Amino acid sequence: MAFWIASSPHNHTQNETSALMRLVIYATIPGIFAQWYFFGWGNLIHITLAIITAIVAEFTVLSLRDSPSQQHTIKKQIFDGSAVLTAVLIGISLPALAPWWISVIGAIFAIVVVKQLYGGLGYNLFNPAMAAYVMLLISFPLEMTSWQPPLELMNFDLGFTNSVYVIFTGFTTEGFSLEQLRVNIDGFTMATPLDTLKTNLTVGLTVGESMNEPVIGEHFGIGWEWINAAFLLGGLFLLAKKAIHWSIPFSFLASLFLCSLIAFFISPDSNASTMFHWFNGACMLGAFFILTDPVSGATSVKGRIVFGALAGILVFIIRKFGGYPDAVAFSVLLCNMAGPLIDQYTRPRTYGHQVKNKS
Amino acid sequence: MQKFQINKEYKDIAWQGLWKNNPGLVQLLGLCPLLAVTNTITNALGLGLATLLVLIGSNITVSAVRQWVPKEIRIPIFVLIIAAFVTCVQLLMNAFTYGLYKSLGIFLPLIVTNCAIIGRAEAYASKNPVKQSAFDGLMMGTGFTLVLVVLGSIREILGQGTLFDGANLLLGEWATVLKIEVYHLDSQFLLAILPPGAFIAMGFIIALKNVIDDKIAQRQPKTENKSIERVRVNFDAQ
Amino acid sequence: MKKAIEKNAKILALFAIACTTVVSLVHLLTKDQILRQEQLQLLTQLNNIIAPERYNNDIYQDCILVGQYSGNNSGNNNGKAIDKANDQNMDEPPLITNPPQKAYVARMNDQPVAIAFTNTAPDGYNGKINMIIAVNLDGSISGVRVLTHNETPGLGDKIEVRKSDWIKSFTDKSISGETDSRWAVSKDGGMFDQFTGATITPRAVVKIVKRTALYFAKHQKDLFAQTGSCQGDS
Amino acid sequence: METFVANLILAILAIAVLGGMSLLFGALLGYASVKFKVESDPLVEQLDQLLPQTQCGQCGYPGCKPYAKAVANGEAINKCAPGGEDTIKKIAELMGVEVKPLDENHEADNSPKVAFIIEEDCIGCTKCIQACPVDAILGAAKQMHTIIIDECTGCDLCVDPCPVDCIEMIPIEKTAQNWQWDLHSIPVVQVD
Amino acid sequence: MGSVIDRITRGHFWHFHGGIHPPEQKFLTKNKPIRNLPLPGQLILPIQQHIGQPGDLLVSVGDHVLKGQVLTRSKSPATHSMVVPIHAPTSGIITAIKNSVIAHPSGLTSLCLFIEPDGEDKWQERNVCEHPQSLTREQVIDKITSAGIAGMGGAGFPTHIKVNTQAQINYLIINAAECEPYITADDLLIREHSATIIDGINILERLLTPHHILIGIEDNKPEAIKVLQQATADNPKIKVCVLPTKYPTGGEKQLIQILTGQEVPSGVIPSKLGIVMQNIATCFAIADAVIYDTPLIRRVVTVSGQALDKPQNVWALLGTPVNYLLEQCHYQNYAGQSNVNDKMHLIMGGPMMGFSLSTDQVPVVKITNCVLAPSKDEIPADNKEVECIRCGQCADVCPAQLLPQELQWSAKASDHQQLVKLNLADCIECGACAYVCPSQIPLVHYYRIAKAEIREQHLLNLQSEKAKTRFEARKIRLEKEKLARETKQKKAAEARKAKMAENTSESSNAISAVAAALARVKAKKAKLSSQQGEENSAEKAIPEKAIPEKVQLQADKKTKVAAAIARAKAKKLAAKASASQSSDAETKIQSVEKPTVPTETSGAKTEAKAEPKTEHKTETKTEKNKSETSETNDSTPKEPVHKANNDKKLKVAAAIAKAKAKKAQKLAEQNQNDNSDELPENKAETSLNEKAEAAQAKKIKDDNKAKRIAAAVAKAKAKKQEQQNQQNQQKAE
Repeated sequence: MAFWIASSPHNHTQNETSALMRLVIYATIPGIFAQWYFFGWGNLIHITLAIITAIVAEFTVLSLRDSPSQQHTIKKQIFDGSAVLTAVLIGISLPALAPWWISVIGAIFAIVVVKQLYGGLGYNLFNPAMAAYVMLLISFPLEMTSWQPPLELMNFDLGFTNSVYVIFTGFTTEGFSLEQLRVNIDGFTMATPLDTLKTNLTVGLTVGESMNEPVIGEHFGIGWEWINAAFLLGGLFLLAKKAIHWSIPFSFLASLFLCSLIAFFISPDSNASTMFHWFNGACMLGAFFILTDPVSGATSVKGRIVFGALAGILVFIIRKFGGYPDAVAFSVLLCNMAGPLIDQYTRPRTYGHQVKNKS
Repeated sequence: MQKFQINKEYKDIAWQGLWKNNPGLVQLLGLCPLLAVTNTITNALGLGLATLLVLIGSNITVSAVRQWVPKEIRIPIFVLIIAAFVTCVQLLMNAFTYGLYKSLGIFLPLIVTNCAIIGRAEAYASKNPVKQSAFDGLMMGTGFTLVLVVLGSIREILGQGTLFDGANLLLGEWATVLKIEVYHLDSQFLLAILPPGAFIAMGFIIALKNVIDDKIAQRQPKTENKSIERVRVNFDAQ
Repeated sequence: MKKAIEKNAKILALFAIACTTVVSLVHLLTKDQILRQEQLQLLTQLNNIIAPERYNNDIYQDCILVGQYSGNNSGNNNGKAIDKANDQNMDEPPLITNPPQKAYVARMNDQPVAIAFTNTAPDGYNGKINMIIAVNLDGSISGVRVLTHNETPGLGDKIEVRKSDWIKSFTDKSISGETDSRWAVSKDGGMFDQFTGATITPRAVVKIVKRTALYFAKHQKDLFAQTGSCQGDS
Repeated sequence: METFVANLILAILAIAVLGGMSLLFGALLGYASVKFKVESDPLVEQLDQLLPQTQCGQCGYPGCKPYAKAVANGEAINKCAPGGEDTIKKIAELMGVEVKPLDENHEADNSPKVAFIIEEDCIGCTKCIQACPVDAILGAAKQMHTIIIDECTGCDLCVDPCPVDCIEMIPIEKTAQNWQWDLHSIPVVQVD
Repeated sequence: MGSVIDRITRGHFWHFHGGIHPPEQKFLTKNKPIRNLPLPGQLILPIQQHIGQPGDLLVSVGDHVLKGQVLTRSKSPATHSMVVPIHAPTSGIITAIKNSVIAHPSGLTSLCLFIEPDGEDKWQERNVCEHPQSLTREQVIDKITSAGIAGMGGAGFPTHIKVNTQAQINYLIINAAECEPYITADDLLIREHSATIIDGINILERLLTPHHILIGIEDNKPEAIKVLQQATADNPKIKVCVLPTKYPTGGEKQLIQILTGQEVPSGVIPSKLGIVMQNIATCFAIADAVIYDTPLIRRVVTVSGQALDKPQNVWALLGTPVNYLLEQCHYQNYAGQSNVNDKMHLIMGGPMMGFSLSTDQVPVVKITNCVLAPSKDEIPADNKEVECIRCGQCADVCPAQLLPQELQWSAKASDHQQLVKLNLADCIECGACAYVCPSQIPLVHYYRIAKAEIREQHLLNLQSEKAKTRFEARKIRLEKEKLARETKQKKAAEARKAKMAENTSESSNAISAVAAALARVKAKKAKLSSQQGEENSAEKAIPEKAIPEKVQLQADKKTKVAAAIARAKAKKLAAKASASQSSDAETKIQSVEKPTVPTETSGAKTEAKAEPKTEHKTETKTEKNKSETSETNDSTPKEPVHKANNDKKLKVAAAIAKAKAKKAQKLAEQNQNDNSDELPENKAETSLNEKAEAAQAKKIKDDNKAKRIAAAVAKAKAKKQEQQNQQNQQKAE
């Protein structure tokens, strides 16, 4: 009889990385549902596309990297959920009716360049989904800013078939282009609430006036507020499951809140309210699903608080002064870069070092 | 025999400059202009030629004056020489290829700080005779230009779907006919045109070079083992 | 030590002098050519917006500074003029933005035909947009070109003639007055299409072209009366 | 003409200014070069520190220090067999060059060894004593020699000179104290 | 200080960072009494079971020993303090003293005593001491020392050193936390033997005179707490501190922090802070030793795990093989129903810090508190390591507040500098990080490897430093000698010159004779070189070039063997002479050749012959030898090895013959390709004969040899031991 030789500890919690990833994917479901409810099938189609592309891309790269004898590890790596999660996040963050190749290019870029070229899971410096999003945004600004208005503001009935048609051909079955779809009843092209606000501010309108825009709706943006609320719900679920640490979402939301509050007090006419910031754009998605990506974030609790706070400040600054209306992706990437530095300066004091002992 | 030797030496210089020790791909010198201005072939070629000119000029001059340059002040002198050449090239380009001069912008004067040039001055020209130095400058400059052009063409095709767009700026009006539209893009692939795209493309080119080098190394037969001569450490050695 | 200092100083100085001499020589040699090139460049640009057969003067030399008007008494005039036209808006900025802009006058046999203003739109999506705007004697637009800008590539940069013909849509349009509602992007009910994906950039461009045209309408006489060169401070 | 003269004056002015400045800076550099002259080459010392000091000569140099000197002057960094990959890595780091695999011509086996004298064969010729670079062999003429295990660097320089081949290099035994936690090397005992 | 006690009495404790809550498994063994086992068939006693030095054996194979009889003891006073003796756990016969697998993660072997119990379990004479108070401090410590007590919590540090501290002790902390899941040995010991434990604590109190005695115990042992509280009710100094259950509360540093709020600074021993910690089982052993004069020969071992039908705590004699324990607790796999492919997983110690065994023959030792035989589902043993995703959970649970994931990267990259910077040395290897890791990375294993590497590197550095100084010293010495030699030579030369002036003809004769001798030697060498061809080392190459080819042709083949022996001597001479070689000498070679060619002479003869011939030139050489050897003798006096002349000659002959044989063989191999026919057959024959002779000579080994080696190395060893002692002492403390 042979003996099994292993190193201690011999027992182990049964958490696994893949289980963690799955949990995060499940937690996005309420948000995706809300997106579907307010914006139609577009994002779901993109998520599917991105998942397929990501898995194919992951498989290809892993096959190139590893010898065939490691087939089972490849399989394990493909289904560890990280690629799927990345794809889901890309799908969520795209404009619903963007052309199909946007999500394909995005997923390939995220998996091949951002993740695998850096060494695969655990070695990527940047959050793959957000890096891909930024790449898409600067490469295809037109497609990436063609946000579709919420269903209730649209003149058209955008069913599943029509969504598929628009994504793959650019036109609905009746032959309306995306551009036409985006045009509102009164002939105005729709934009996201953040974009609307930013445009209006440049034109010289006050925030108060902008709040009357149809896209804003009753609170902070038709659909957007509920999508964010749904992601918040998913995030709270993750917190409850201890899949993510409270520090990053907390410090991120707090610092965004604080920044916008201060700005709001200084000049309420040119600054949106705190809740407008919280419930618009990718705020909640970023707070609970993207910034909390452990691979590209800071590790210690202290570091994570700094990390989240930095992200919050950056989101506010970019939203307020930057060129693009939403800022989560950019600030995530900037914070990713700062991650190692933050880690360096927030190393905990090791037990027994620099002890001040009371004699 | 002598001639053969010299030939071999020049061959080696050429090989070093164009491939083995390519300033762009291997030494990674002058990355700033390399990445910033290679959005079209024209720009790439323009900057490449400017660099080439400066490199040859500075190499010749540095090599010619190398006996009179004391070690301590060699760097300022090299920089002076390079700066003079760059300024001259800049003035000449300003005078004769105005459009290109405009589109290269700040990167033309920045050639002064291109490490490829001062690097060659320091590493090669200051130690070798004029002829070889001139040839080294030519080869290094050509190597650098080639990398620029390759990068430029990749980025131009990916970004705009064209080749030789704006060649007239460099070569005169007749060159507008050179413009090739490879395919038509509704919307440009901006990443390729922007500096991040340059970084990524550069990475792929370097990777490609490494792959080729590996292939070459694999094909070459293993050198037979030389026996190691062990040296006895002390006893009568003193 | 003294010897080393002396030697190094001498050699370095020698090299510096030699290098500077070379550069000076080249500078002296290329100076005129560069000047010619610059003029040529501007001329090409001007010819794009004012057909070269329409004038026969040395347009490059026929340059005036118009900023002075807006800065001093003319500025006040402007203000008043605007007041009359548009009473409710007191803060309307001067038609020609500071700092003083150049204007090139095209004349056919000493009779003014058109005038080309350089002007800056301060409120592009990403900062200033420098343009050159040519206005015919009758107040219609002869042509518009963007000189420099920082608009988002792929979105706002369609104001460049290389990327899109949009900028040519100004040609031959004329303005009836301050309240001419046609002078706006189509989103705001005007006659100029905004291009896909961007509203702010075309808005800014349209606005500044409109202002320039209005300025020309107001100061037409003063402008052509003025002569002189503005090359001094180029 | 007037402008030409003006330009000329400008040019001369530029030349004068630059000339003066370089005169100044040249003097400064000359001063600095004398004042801050670095005397020795500390690189050799640092390299010597990294080498295992077996003084075995396998690198082709008589001792570790000479090899350190050679490396500082551009000799290949991958010639130290007793140091192995680790030493090469450290030297590469210090020299700022790429890590190379150990010179192919060296034996791959660089596991730590000590010399051992088979005592009944020893004829007391003292040849090994002369060969030992670190005086790790005890003994007198015509009397049996012994190796001080703690002092032995395992260079095997004593093996060749021995006329009766009584010196063997034996690998240092693994004990529970110096075990390196290599779980795979544990013999798996079969019980029926 | 008062506040510390206040807090404790109020039941408020400090916290340490991190920690985990692995699922409790104590229920398996918790409610069963400690069982006494029948005597096993064989006991295996490793002679070292603690940190420090093994003692020297007092018994030999075949001896009959009584229960409790001491088996090892330190014989040299230098190592005395670090030696912990071992005792016979029962009466019986020592059947073997040999290497056997010891209780160590490496699965390496070490010297062990094998005892076959005679079944009588007969004690040696014991003196029960009713009143330990009457003993002096020294007597108590002596008793502890001779009872062979080493820390029984897992570290195995000699207890007599720990209790013999001179420092002022504020707190004596008794560690009864027992935080590993599964283990209940201390729990049961407290419940069944609280009185003895309290006796032990009282003895410790006398030795250390602490201000307070704190017993740290986790709240998952309510019965033991109750028993302890009752037993200590009458001693106000003793506080039973009930701590929340959390792993690793039982770690020394962690327990100190929980109880006193103090952090033990890195690299400082707790007694510097006025704190001494003892395991509860050690207290029991101390009482046993001091009062009942019972050395440490048995201990409570938790035998647990779901692969056992009857997991239970047992009193196991030290040396009991694990398989016996498993049998007694009904290990399922022994019943034969197990799959052959199944690997058996046995763990000595708890699941968190224990190590897996490579065989079930491993004996129970002083530090063994648990033997774990988990079922396959209980502790799945396959390694599912995936990449680190930097989730940071490891850093959250690390009780030392290290950054396990960063350590892991540096460890994988062998970046020792960074590891030191990240305080790898402060890792207590508790395994909490690896326990929580979602990527299932065996973090602790990486740290252990890295630690071992760092230690090794440190030793290597020390060694290389030493080697360097010795090398430098040697160089300087040789330099001096050379100088001295030169001056001497100069004098000699002058003297000769003066002589020459006196008698020219005589001296010229002498010179020519010397030259002739030189040439002769050379000729031999030349032949040799022609044979050996490629084998020649660079060293030889230089002088050989100077030799004319003629000589080679004329060379007699039979001289080759003799030449091989003389070669070594000739080498140096030739090197010196080659430069000044005269043509005159060359011509003489042929004439001188013949007499010097003994075909079958023994090595001894050749040597004897060679020496007078080369006397003039070898003068300097032998001188050098002499001076060198004398110096080595001076600096490191060695037991001189005297041999009878005959004996010596015989041996030398044998050795040379052997060498010859070897060389001949080598030659034969080499020359096979090119000039194999050149090699004479008779030579091969002789070499074979000689080989046989050599083999015989080798057989004449006697015990003398072993002793000689021992004597020669003794000093070095002693030195090493001393060093190690010091190191160990530092480390252990």
